[in-house]
Parts: sequence; structure tokens; C-alpha cells
Amino acid sequence: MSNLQFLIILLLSPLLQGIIRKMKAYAQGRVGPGVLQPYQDLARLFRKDMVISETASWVFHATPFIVFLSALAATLMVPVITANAPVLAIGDIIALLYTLALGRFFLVLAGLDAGTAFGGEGSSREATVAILVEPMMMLAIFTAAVAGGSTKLSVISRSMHFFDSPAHVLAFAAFFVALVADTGRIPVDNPDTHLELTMIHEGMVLEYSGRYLALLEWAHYMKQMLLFTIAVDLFFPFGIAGGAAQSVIFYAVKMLVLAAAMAWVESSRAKLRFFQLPSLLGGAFVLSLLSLITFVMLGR
Amino acid sequence: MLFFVVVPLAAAFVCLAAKKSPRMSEYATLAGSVIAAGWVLRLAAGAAGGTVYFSRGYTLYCDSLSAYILLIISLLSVAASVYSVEYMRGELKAGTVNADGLRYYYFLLNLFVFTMMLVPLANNLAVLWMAVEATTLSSALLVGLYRKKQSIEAAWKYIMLCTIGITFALLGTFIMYYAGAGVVGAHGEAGSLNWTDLMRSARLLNPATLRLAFIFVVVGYGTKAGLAPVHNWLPDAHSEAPTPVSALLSGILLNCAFYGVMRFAAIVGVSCGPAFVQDIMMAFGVASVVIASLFMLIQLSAKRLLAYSSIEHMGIISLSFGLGGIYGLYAALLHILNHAIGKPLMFFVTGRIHSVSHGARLDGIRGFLKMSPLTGVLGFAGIAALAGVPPFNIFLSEFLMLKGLAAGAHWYIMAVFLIASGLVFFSLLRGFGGMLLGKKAKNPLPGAEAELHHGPSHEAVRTWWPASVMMAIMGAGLLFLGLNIPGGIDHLITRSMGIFMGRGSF
Amino acid sequence: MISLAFFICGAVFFAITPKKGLLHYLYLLYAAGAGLAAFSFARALYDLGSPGAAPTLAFALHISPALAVSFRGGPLQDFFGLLLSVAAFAASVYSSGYMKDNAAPRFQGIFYGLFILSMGAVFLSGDALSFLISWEAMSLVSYFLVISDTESEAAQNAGLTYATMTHIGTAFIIGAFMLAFAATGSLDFAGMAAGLAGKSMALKSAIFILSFIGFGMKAGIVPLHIWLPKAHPAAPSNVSALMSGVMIKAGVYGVMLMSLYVLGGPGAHYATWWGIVVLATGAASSVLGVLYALMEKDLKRLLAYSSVENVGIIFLGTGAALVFYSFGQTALAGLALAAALYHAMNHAMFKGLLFLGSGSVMHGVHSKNLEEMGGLLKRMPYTGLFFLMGSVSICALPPFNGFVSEWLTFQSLILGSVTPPAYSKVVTLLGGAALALTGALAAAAFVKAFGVAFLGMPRGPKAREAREAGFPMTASLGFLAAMCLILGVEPGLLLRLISAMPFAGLAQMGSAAPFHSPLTVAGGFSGFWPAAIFASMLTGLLAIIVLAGVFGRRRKITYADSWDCGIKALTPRMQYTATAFTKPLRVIFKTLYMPRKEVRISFKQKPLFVSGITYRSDITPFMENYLYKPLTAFVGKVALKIRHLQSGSLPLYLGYIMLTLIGLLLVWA
Amino acid sequence: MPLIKKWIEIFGVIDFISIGMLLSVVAMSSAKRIESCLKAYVINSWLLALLMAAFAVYLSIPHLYIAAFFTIAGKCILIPYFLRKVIRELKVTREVEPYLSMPVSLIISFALVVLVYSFLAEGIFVAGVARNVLKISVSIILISLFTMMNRKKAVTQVMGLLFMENGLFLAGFSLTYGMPTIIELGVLFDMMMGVMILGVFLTQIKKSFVSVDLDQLTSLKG
Repeated sequence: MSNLQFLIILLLSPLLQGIIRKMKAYAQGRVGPGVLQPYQDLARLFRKDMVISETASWVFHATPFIVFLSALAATLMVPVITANAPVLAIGDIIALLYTLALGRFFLVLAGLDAGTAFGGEGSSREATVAILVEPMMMLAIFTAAVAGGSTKLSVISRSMHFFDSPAHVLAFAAFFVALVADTGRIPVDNPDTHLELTMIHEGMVLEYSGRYLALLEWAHYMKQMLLFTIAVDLFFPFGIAGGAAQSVIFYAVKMLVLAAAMAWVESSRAKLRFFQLPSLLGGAFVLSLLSLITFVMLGR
Repeated sequence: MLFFVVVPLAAAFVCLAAKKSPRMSEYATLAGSVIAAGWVLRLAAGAAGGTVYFSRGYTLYCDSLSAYILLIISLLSVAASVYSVEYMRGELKAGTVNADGLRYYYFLLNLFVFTMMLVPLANNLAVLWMAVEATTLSSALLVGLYRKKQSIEAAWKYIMLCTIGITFALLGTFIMYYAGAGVVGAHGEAGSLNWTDLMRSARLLNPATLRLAFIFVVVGYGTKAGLAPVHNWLPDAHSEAPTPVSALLSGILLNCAFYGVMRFAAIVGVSCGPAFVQDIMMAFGVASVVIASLFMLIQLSAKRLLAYSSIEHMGIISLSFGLGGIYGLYAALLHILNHAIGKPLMFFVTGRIHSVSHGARLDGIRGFLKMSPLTGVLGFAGIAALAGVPPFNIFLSEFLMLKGLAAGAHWYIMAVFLIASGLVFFSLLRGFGGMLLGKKAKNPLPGAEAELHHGPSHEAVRTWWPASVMMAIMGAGLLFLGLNIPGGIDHLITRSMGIFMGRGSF
Repeated sequence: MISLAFFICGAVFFAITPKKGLLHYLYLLYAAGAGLAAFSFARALYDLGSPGAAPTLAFALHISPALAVSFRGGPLQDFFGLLLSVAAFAASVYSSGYMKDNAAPRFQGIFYGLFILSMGAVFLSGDALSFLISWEAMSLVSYFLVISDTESEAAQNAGLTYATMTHIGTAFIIGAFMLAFAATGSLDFAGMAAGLAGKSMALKSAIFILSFIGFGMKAGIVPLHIWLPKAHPAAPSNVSALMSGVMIKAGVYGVMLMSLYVLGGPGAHYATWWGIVVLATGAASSVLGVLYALMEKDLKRLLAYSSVENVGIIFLGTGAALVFYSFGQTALAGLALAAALYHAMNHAMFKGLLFLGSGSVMHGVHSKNLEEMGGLLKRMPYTGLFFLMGSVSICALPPFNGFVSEWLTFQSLILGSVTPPAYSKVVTLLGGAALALTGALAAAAFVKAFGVAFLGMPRGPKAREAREAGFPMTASLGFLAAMCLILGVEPGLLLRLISAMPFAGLAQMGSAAPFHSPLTVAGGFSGFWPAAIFASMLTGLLAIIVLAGVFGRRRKITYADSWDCGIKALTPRMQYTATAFTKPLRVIFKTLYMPRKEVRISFKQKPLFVSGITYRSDITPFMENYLYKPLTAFVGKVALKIRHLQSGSLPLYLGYIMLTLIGLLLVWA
Repeated sequence: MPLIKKWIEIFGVIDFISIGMLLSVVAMSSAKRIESCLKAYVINSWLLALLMAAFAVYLSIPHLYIAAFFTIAGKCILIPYFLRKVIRELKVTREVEPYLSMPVSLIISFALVVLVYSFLAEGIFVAGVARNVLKISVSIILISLFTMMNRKKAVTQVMGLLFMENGLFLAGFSLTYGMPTIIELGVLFDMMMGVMILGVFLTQIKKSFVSVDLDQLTSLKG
């Protein structure tokens, strides 16, 4: 039974997206669409026909599936409401991140496949952001892993209740920046614009339509929720050890809090120019480095 | 048994007599060298078995060391005479020498070989000295064969420096005699210059006197052997002599001079302990290696490059000889052989390259490999060998020397040597790689350059099939000796080591 | 032994076969030999545990009564032998197609065979002399292969740099051997190991550092790597595959041999800083290597730089192992060592695959320049597919083999946090950070390589006419790609072989990955199950297909131009180029790259009517300019100074004689 | 006869002669004109021959007379004649054109003598009448070497070489009291051959370099 907890992410990730949008709308004094809007979007896209570039090769066709499947496989490795599920054995946090990276790899390729300038631009920027984000995410995770005495999310989340060392604070700060960048949100990327100068993720998927686009969007939602879940598993795992009902409630609350934080960030910050990103992400990198070193030096 | 040495002399005069046909002198030279070589092989076989040959009156003497050197000389003289045919025919066609000059050349060549063969056979140290001086005189004329400015200048410096140097050697010999005069020689007369007698009574000789003698001798013969810093004649002479002569000069003449040093060192080593001799020899060796490796970096002409590489190798020989011990001595003697195969081969290759290139400069030609693949491949084998790259033979002797250095804990010398060998490798590869590889083209040179070096260039590469066969054999020898040292040679070397180690010296 | 015979026959046949048309089939002989060798090595490794297991081969040859060379198989030797023979098998099969239309097949064929043989000899030689002989033979032969295009100046310069640097490296190796010889009186590796057991730390450290520099030169570690991106691309692709896949592993092998076997004899203890040095070098090599790979427009140079990166990763593992050994934490050391060995094998597979693939691409496009390619996936589908698999593996993405080894390396580096002192903790963890950065950069580099070469529109006529390569070539690519997948899904296969080695701590690794169950390390510190990840994806795919079949109705797919903002002709020149793709990184890392760009604008009529704009941008080779050029310049200056000693004046020379004499007299008096 | 022997012993004839040789060399090293160098050489050779004769008397070794005779024939007559011929052919100017001025070269030559004496002061013990001769001959050799370094003209270099040989012979006889005649003759022969060949090259140098200044013989360097 506990092996099916991945369904939560699979099914509820569009909802989370909807909630974030709603919160953003509130924060910006708009009404905004209903929280179920993403489901309707997906449904609509699934029903649509597709227009595909002649230049595109089979990589273009394979990418949506690979991205979706990699996200799916990744969800299997993360404890959502309980940390003792046998299925978690198939991968630790590193495996999880690299599985996600597989999806990103193909997404970037697909951006190049249509042979347009937009796609190339999106891919190039995505690759750059990834280069800046992945190491710092890894470092933040190192800290948690060293503290938790394992790279298994289940063990880490069981190992502590609330983050209890200065290292964790720094690590979480870094991880949060990574989160913002990886989910393609302001100030790194603007999820709801198609202005070719600013878009990153949207640039890559510009050529997609219909089901493929649906799959990609869904995968994107899943990835977002997945990362949120990792964040809570690593840094606020309290309650996950408890009974099912309790942990479900705890989980919901944590997700809402994170969503709120995200919405707040997005509406209070302005999008950064692309070449200002290094200063932001580099700063976060230093943070994560510090967290690691402080942990090694001070211990917990 | 030892009087076969007159064979080359006879050949020489046949050449001089053969006024009508240049062919005649060619055949005489070939025949003479082959006969002599055959004889020497018998001799060497005997010596490897431990036999020692004397002439009446003990003026001529042949033990394993002499046989070893003789073997090298005679085999190389065969190679040189075969190649001479190819080379001089080319020169004749090019008009750089006339028929008369050809005859003259062969006469001197045989004379030169004769004098060199005399060196290792001489038992009497004065006779040894005379032989060495004679080699200078005969080869000086060869160096000056083309009556061009450079060749004359080179010959002049050569004869001047070597004669002066050798004067000191004679002084050393006299002092040695004086040291021996006190001691009653084995054969009645008071004081003998026979190496055998001196060696027998070495323990009784006055060490201080012998040291003085050795100093003069090592400067004298060292000049001739091309040890830095008294090597200066060598690059000029080697680069200006006709190519076969250059091969003989660097292949064996240097070793003949060094042979003299070795004979003296044996006596001195017994009398006043090895340390003195070893320090001097190692100092000369290191100096030669360093200076040569630095000079090789800046050479523009192929033959000068090879000449400096000869200095480097003489340095290696001297260094290993100075090291002494089983490693050092074996390395030194083996290296003499190895170098005597590799260097002449490279000179022959260079000669062929020059037959089509504009002048002797390294940038005078590109892409020779395409023009004559066999020669090109042999050239690569040659530079690999000279740079001490396994699986070629020179690596083995260098490896033994390194073992000796390690055993003696001479770490600084080893470091210096390794760095120097890196430079040498680079220079050789850059120089010859540049000529062998690249697009087939003759870089036009300023006319002055062209006439200043070997005359006009032919169109086709000058080859003569026996010469090609001979060069191929030499190339194979490089590889073979790198993988296996024949028993006979091993015996010769080990017995010769006995000369230096037998009485507890070295 | 039999395989040896095959190789010799091959070489001989190359020498004698009269008809040039048949030559390329002879490579199949090599392939057969390599295949046999692979089997014998693998069997030897499997039998290691069992009693009375005979070494793969053991014999000695006498050079002279005093000198002998000996060759002996052993666990480490067999492992690298296996690595060699598998790669050689693929490369030989490939060559049988690739060499069909080649300039000088005869020499190349001979040297190719000798190259493989000499590498085998290096891995199997049992004493210093035989090692040096085979080592230099390997270098020499590979030099000839590098310059096999004798007409090209670039190849010559590459060859010259390569040969010289490797010769200098050998000098260091000789130094290390001689130190050991002086200390132990033995040139036999076993003898050295036995003799060095009780010796002083200073001596051991000297030996270690010398050998590390010497072998590092061959392995291409930063900053000794500059020959590598010159030489590897210059050789024909089947050779580059072996050079990058196997020959640089000879350097790795050397480091392992010296540090683990010779210096790691019975009861040996290590200095921690050895491991730290190796680790730091590894980190630097991996990051810098991939950073330069990222900037390359030349496909083969890109691959060569990525070899630098991967060697760096291998050394990260090795270094961690040495650190752990120095603290006696053998189990962790075993983990790190296993990671390094595993990555060595992996790199042989996917780098071989990629180089061979690039060979096919050049075969089709007749160019190494990425900017002239594009859209090749449609024209050469198989090559494209396999190249893609190779790229995915080299980016360490599951479910391919690269991920397994990098995962193991990550684990060992994180576990560096359990070493006692703080500095080793920090260094190992920073190594982990470097590895993470490397992974991300590698992904970008190979996205660029594959995306620009195979996707989008053809960027030139050459690319438009590209044709798929012949059967043997694609077949061998397929073989290697399959190996990548298998080693990625079932790590137990290789870990069993690795665990057979006698180094402390490796034994545990055998049980770490039993078949069909998760791979767990360090007593359950962590684990993952590659096969399961793969399976889950497949089932997911199945599910999607089923669902689509059940619920989804058939939708129509229309094919049209890409979105072009309305301008009616989207030309290839509007695509992102390789240079454009990496532009952001050039800006971000400008302190390292020191990019130089020039923009030339030609006007029809100033200032408004522009007829053409050319934009060139490239990067300053940091090491060459700031390390090597000054060095060579200095040596040259010294040589020119010393030239005055030989000024040509006779009196001066006489002066030398006199001075020498007087000097010696001083000594005497 | 025995009387003469006694005289030789008493008056240290041997020393006188050798000192005389030394002086002639110094004279040569500071001479201005080629002719005077040649004269110095002739004197030097005569003294050498005289020394041999003295030894022959003193030690009553008959074959030294032969050696002395050949020395006179070769060194005092043949070689000077040959050299004069060469000089005339080459039409070299009379000045020797040294690099260093006369006083300097004088000082240096004396410095060399001192050097040699200090070197050979101990270590090698030559007994008997010839006790000083070795030192003298070595200094002769070194001085002539220095002279060769100091002169621009190729001819004067040949002369320097000849002086070196004389010094050498001096040493030879003082140390060995005469080796087997055959060897002496061989050595003498070699020397003369050498001089002949040098003469040949001299003419060729003149032909192709127009002058016999050594400054011009520096095209081969590096």
C-alpha cells in the first residue's frame, strides 16, 4: 500500500500548481483562475491535434515520454507520507536527481531539434541554469546526507525532526533558491510569458502541442511537487514517521506553506536579467558550500 | 695472426695505383674491408673464448677489449665502403669531385681505416699514440676533400686542435714511461711502454706520477674523443666531411681515442685507486651530455645535429665508464657498439636526404618519407634509437647506466641526464621529423645557402641497392640488439670488463 | 597466447598481402584475437577466487644473461587487459569497415596491431624493464599513428608535442623505478613491493610523486594534458578510440600499480597527502577538462577534452581510496577503488563508442567541425542512435553505465566525511562538489555535441549529402552501446570481477551487487537499484501506451514548418550554432576562458547599409599561454646564450684546452 | 769522455740548455715579426739537438746520437726551409699581429711558468740531472699554446705547434733518456707529416680566404 504513495504526486501535482497560481493571483490582487484549472488545461491539450515541425526527428517524438517517465520514476524514490516503503529502495537522492536530469537532457535536445532560434535559445539557457543549479542542489543535499548519515531520503527524513544545526539553515536557503530556479519561476524564469527574450522553459517546448505538450506540462508539475517534497523530506521531516492520517495532514500543511512562500517570492520579486543570474545562483552556491564546511567544522 | 691489419693498407695503395678505372678502387676497397672483417671475426671469436694474441716483440697485442673495438671498426668499415660507392658515384655525377679526387678519396679512406685498426692492436703505448695521430692526419685530408671554404676551415681546426691535444697525450705517455722506468719490465729492458708490462707491474708504479700522466692523457685523447669542453673541432669536422667519412669519424674514430683513455685508466685505476679516474671521467661525461643537449636545440643543419648527438653519446660512454662497476662498465662497452651502429646509419640516411635536398639545412626539404619510404623508415628507427627509446638497442645501455647511477645514488646526475635526454629527443624528432614528414617539397633557399652546402641537388634520391640492403641490416641490428644481446658479444664485453675489474680496481 | 598469435598473423599479413583491396578484412583477425583475449581475461578474473587458478600468462625472455624481461598476468593486470581487449575488439570490427577507403592502410594496419599488442604488454609486464620497453613502444607506435597523415602540419606538431611530453613523462617513471631499485635492489614489481615494505616514508613519497607525475602525463591530468586534445584528434578515429579509451588508462593503471601494489605491499601504510594530491588533481582535471570540452567546435577535440574530464573522475575515486587506506578504512577504500575501476571500464566503452561514432560522422560528412553538421540523425539513423546512447552514458544519466560509476564515486566522496581529520573531510566533499559540477557541465557539452551535429537542419552541403556508415561500423557501435546499457542496468556483472582483486576492501564490493537486487554500499549507507529504475520506466511506458489505446482516440498529426515568426524562409543559418549555444557560459566563466571575439562589419554604404557581419569568438588556451610558452621560451633563450661558447674562433678553443688542463692540474695538485 | 760527463754534471749543462730553450720560447711568444719567430725556432731546435747529444754523452747511449742527427736534419733544416717556402708563397705580411700587446703576453708567459712550477713542485719526483727538465718542458708547451691563442696568423700557429713539439721532445728525453729509436723516429715522422699537411692547408686557406688571418676562419659556429 505504502508503495503507491507516488500516486499522490502523480495525481495531485496539477492541483499544487493551481494552488500556487491562485495564491499568486491573491498576492497580486487578482482573482485568478480556479485551483483546478491545470487539470482542465491538461484535459484540453490531450484532446487536441498536434502540429509538428518537419525538421524534427524521432528525438522530438520520444522526448515527452522520456521526460514524463523520468519524472514518474523519480516519484517512486521519494517518501511522501511514509518513509518506510520498500519501493524507496530503488533509488536514493542522487539517483533521483540524475533521473530527473535524464528528462532535462532530452528536453534540451528537443529544443534544438526543430531548428529554430527560440528552441536553441531556450536550450542554451536551460543548460546554463542547470549547470549553475545542479551542483548547489547536490551540495545542499550533501549536508543533509552527511548529517543524516545516508543518501537515502527515507533514512534522512527519519534521522531528525526539525533542522537543528546552522548548516541546515544555510543548506535550506541554498536549496530554496535551487527550487525556484529548477521549477522555472521568477526571478529565474517566467512561467507564464512567451516573450522570446525572457523565456527559458517555454522556449524549449515552443514547438510542442497537443498530447506531447500535455505530457511535458504534467511532468513539469510533477517535478515541481517532487522537489517540494524533497525539500520537506530533507529539512522539515517531522511527522513523516507518525501514523498515516497525521502524516497526511502534516504533508498537506507543509506543501501549502511552501506554495505560499513560492507565490510570495514570485510576486514580490522582479525577473532578473539572464546574465544577472550567476550572481544570484553563485551566491546560493557559496551558501551551500558554507553549509557543508560549517557542518564539517562544527558538527551538529 | 695480427698482421691482417696490412690488408687495408694494401687496398689503399691499390686504390692509389688504379689510375685508369674508378671502379677498380671501389672494388679494392670493398674487398679489403670484407677480408679484414672476416679475419677480425675469427679473431673476435677467439678472444671471446679467452685467447690473447701477441705479435713478436709484443708491440701488437689483442685481447677481448681490442677484439671488441676491432670488430666494431671492421664491420663499420665494410658498411662505410659500401655506402661510399653509392655516395661518391653521386658526387661524381654532381661534379663535386673528379675521377682523380675519387681515387684519392678511396686511398685516404683505406689509409684511415688502417690507422684506426692499428689503434686497438697497439700494445706499446707510443705506437698507440702514433696510430691515433696518424688517424688525425689521414682523416684531416678527408675532411678537407671538397676544397670549399667550410671544409678547409673545418679541416684546419680539426688538425690543429687534435694535434695539440694529442701532444699532451704524448707527454702523458712519456710520464707514464718515466713511472715505469723505475720498475723492471717483464722482458729485460728497463722501463717498457708495453701496456701489458705496465699493467702487470701497475701496483708498483708511483701513484702521483700516474695521476699526472692520466691528466695529460685524458685531455689529449679526450680532445680527440670529443668530450666537452674540448670537443670544439667535432661538429665542424663531422658536418663538412663527406658523409661516409662523417659516419666513420663519429662511429669509431671517437671510440678509438676513447680506447686510449681506457687503456691508461686501467693502469692508473690499479695503481692509485678508481676514485680519481672515475671522478674525472664522470665530470667529462656530464659536461658533454649537458652541452651537447643544449646545442642540439639550436642546430639548423642535419649533420651538425648528428655531430652534437655524437658528443652526447660520447658523454654517456664516458659517464658510464666513470661509474664503473658491473653496470657502468657493461653499459659503456655496450654503448660503444650501439652508438657505432645507430649513428652511421643516421649519417647514411642524411646523405641520401641531402642527395635531393637544397643544401644540408634541416628546412631544406620536406616529405622525404614519400620520396624513399625505406630510407625514411630507417631514419625514424635511427632517431628513435639515438634518442634512447626502447625497443632499440641504445635504450638498453642507457638503462644499465641508469641502474649504475641509481646503485651509486648519483641522483643529481640522473636528473640532469634525464632532462638532457628529453631535450635530445625533442631536437632529433623536430629536426628529422621535419625533413621526413610533410608535403613533398624542396624549400627554395637563398642561393648563397645552396652553394655554401653540398652542391646542386639531384632530382631522384641517390640509391644503390647493396647500400640499401646494408642500411636495412643496420636498422634491423638496432632493433635486434635492443631485444637480445648475442652470447658472443656478451662474452667479449664481460671479459673486457675483467680488464678493469680483475685486479680489484674500479 | 592464441590471441597473441592472431595479432602477429594480422601484422604479418598486413606486411605481405599483395592486394590493397583486401587489407581492411585483416582487421577481423585482430578482432578475433581481441575477442579471444577478452574471454581469457574474463575467465581468469572469475577463477581468481577458486584454488589453483593459473595466471593468464607468465613467461620471461632473456636479453642477455644478466638482463631479462618478464610478463605475468594478475588481477589488476587482467582487469585492464579485459578493458583493452573489449575496446580493441569493437575498434577492430569497426576498422574493417572504416579502413576500406584509407590513404596508407598497410603501415597503419601493422602499427594498429602493434599498438594493441604493446598496450597489452604494458598491462602484463612484470618488471620495470619490460614495462619501460612496452611503455615506450606503445608511445612510439601511437606517435606513428598520430602522424599517419604524414602530409598535415597539424598532425606533425601534435605528434611532436605528444612524443616529447610522453618522453619526459617516461623520464619521471624511470626516476621512480630507479629510486625503488636503489632501495630494494630489485626491478621486479613483486620484489619492489616486498622490499619497500619497511622503508622510510620520505622515500615512498618520492617514488609516489614521481610516478604520479610520469603516469599522469600519459593519463592527461591537468596541467599535463595539453598534448591530449592535440594528439587524439589527429589520429584516425579507430585509433583515437583506443588512445582515449585505453591508452590513457595505461596511465591510470600505472598510478594504481605503483600506489596500490608496489607501495602498498604487505603492511604498508600511506601518507594521507598522497590521496589528497590525487583527489585534488582529479577534481581540477574533471572540471577544467569538461569546461574546455564545452567550448570546442571540433567534435574530436571535444571528445578528447572529455577524456581529460573522465580521467579526472577516475582519479577522484583513486584519490579517495588512497585517503581511506591512509586511515585504515579499508571497506570505504574498496568502495572508492571499485568506483574508479568501474569508471575506467565505462569510459573505455562509451568513449570508444563516441570516437568511433565521430569517425562514422566524419566518414559521412568529411569534416570534424560541428558547425558544418546538423540534421544527421535523419541521414545516419543508426550512428545517431548509438551516438546518443553514448552521450547519455557519458553524462552519467541512468539507466546507463556512466551513472553507476559516478554514483559509486559520489558515495565514496560523501563518505569522506567519516575520515577523522577535518581537512580530508572538506577535501573529499569538495571533490564531490567538483563531480557534481562536472556532471552538469558534461550534460551541456554533449547536448551541444549531439544536438548541433544530429538535430535541426543541415548546416551545409556536406551535411546534406551525408550517408549512413557501412555495416561493420554500425555493428561495432551497436555492440558498445549495448555494453553501456548492460553495465548500467546490471552492475553486478562488473563488480564481481572487480571484487576479485586482492586489494583490501574490494572483497565486500562483490556482495554489494548480487544480481536482480539493489546495489548497496558501506553497510547500507546507501543504495539504488538500476535495473528497477529501468524496469519502472518500461512499465510506465507500457502503461501510457495501454491507457492511450484504451481511452485516447486517434488524433491527426500535421507536419509543418517550425515556427518562424512569419518570415517565410527559416534558413539553417538562423539555427543556434555550437558557439552560440555556449555563449552564456563563455560570459559566466570569462575569467577562465579569457574569450577573444572579433566582429567585422562590411558596409554597402556607411553607416546604415550593412552587407555582411562576421563574428568570430574563441578562447585563450590558458595553460599553453601561461605555463608552457614561458618555459619553452626560457630553454630556447638559454640555448641561444650558450651558443656563444662555440663562436668558431680557434684561439678560443685552444683556450678551452688550456683551461681544462690547468683545472685538472689544480685537482691533481 | 768521463771528463765531459763530469763537466756536464758539474756545470748542469742539461739545465742550461733547457733554460735556454725556455728563453727562446718566451722570445718567440713576444716576438713581433715572423722571421724572428722562425729564428727562435731554429735556435730552439739546435738546443734540443744539443741536449740529446749531451744525454748521449752523459749516459753513453749511442742511439741518441742518431736521434740527435735526425732532429738536426728535420727540425733545424727541413722544417724551417719548408716554412720559409710557405711564408714566401703566401706573401704574408711580416707582422704577427697578436691580440695582446707584448708586455701583457710576457707577463702571462711568466705567470704560466710560475703556475707550472707550483703545480709540479711536489708529487712527481724526477731524480738525476734532469730534475728540472720536466717543469721546463711543460712550461714550454703551455707558453707555446698560449702563443697560438694569441696570434692572428695561421702561420704563427703552426710555429707554436712546432715549439710545443720541441718542448715535448725535451720532456721525452729528460724523462725517458731515449726510448727505442724506432719510436722516436715514428714520433718525429708523425710530426713532420703533420707540418706538411698543415702547410698544404695553409696554401688552400690562402687560396680560398685570400688571407691567412684566423679572424676569417669563423664561418662555422654554433
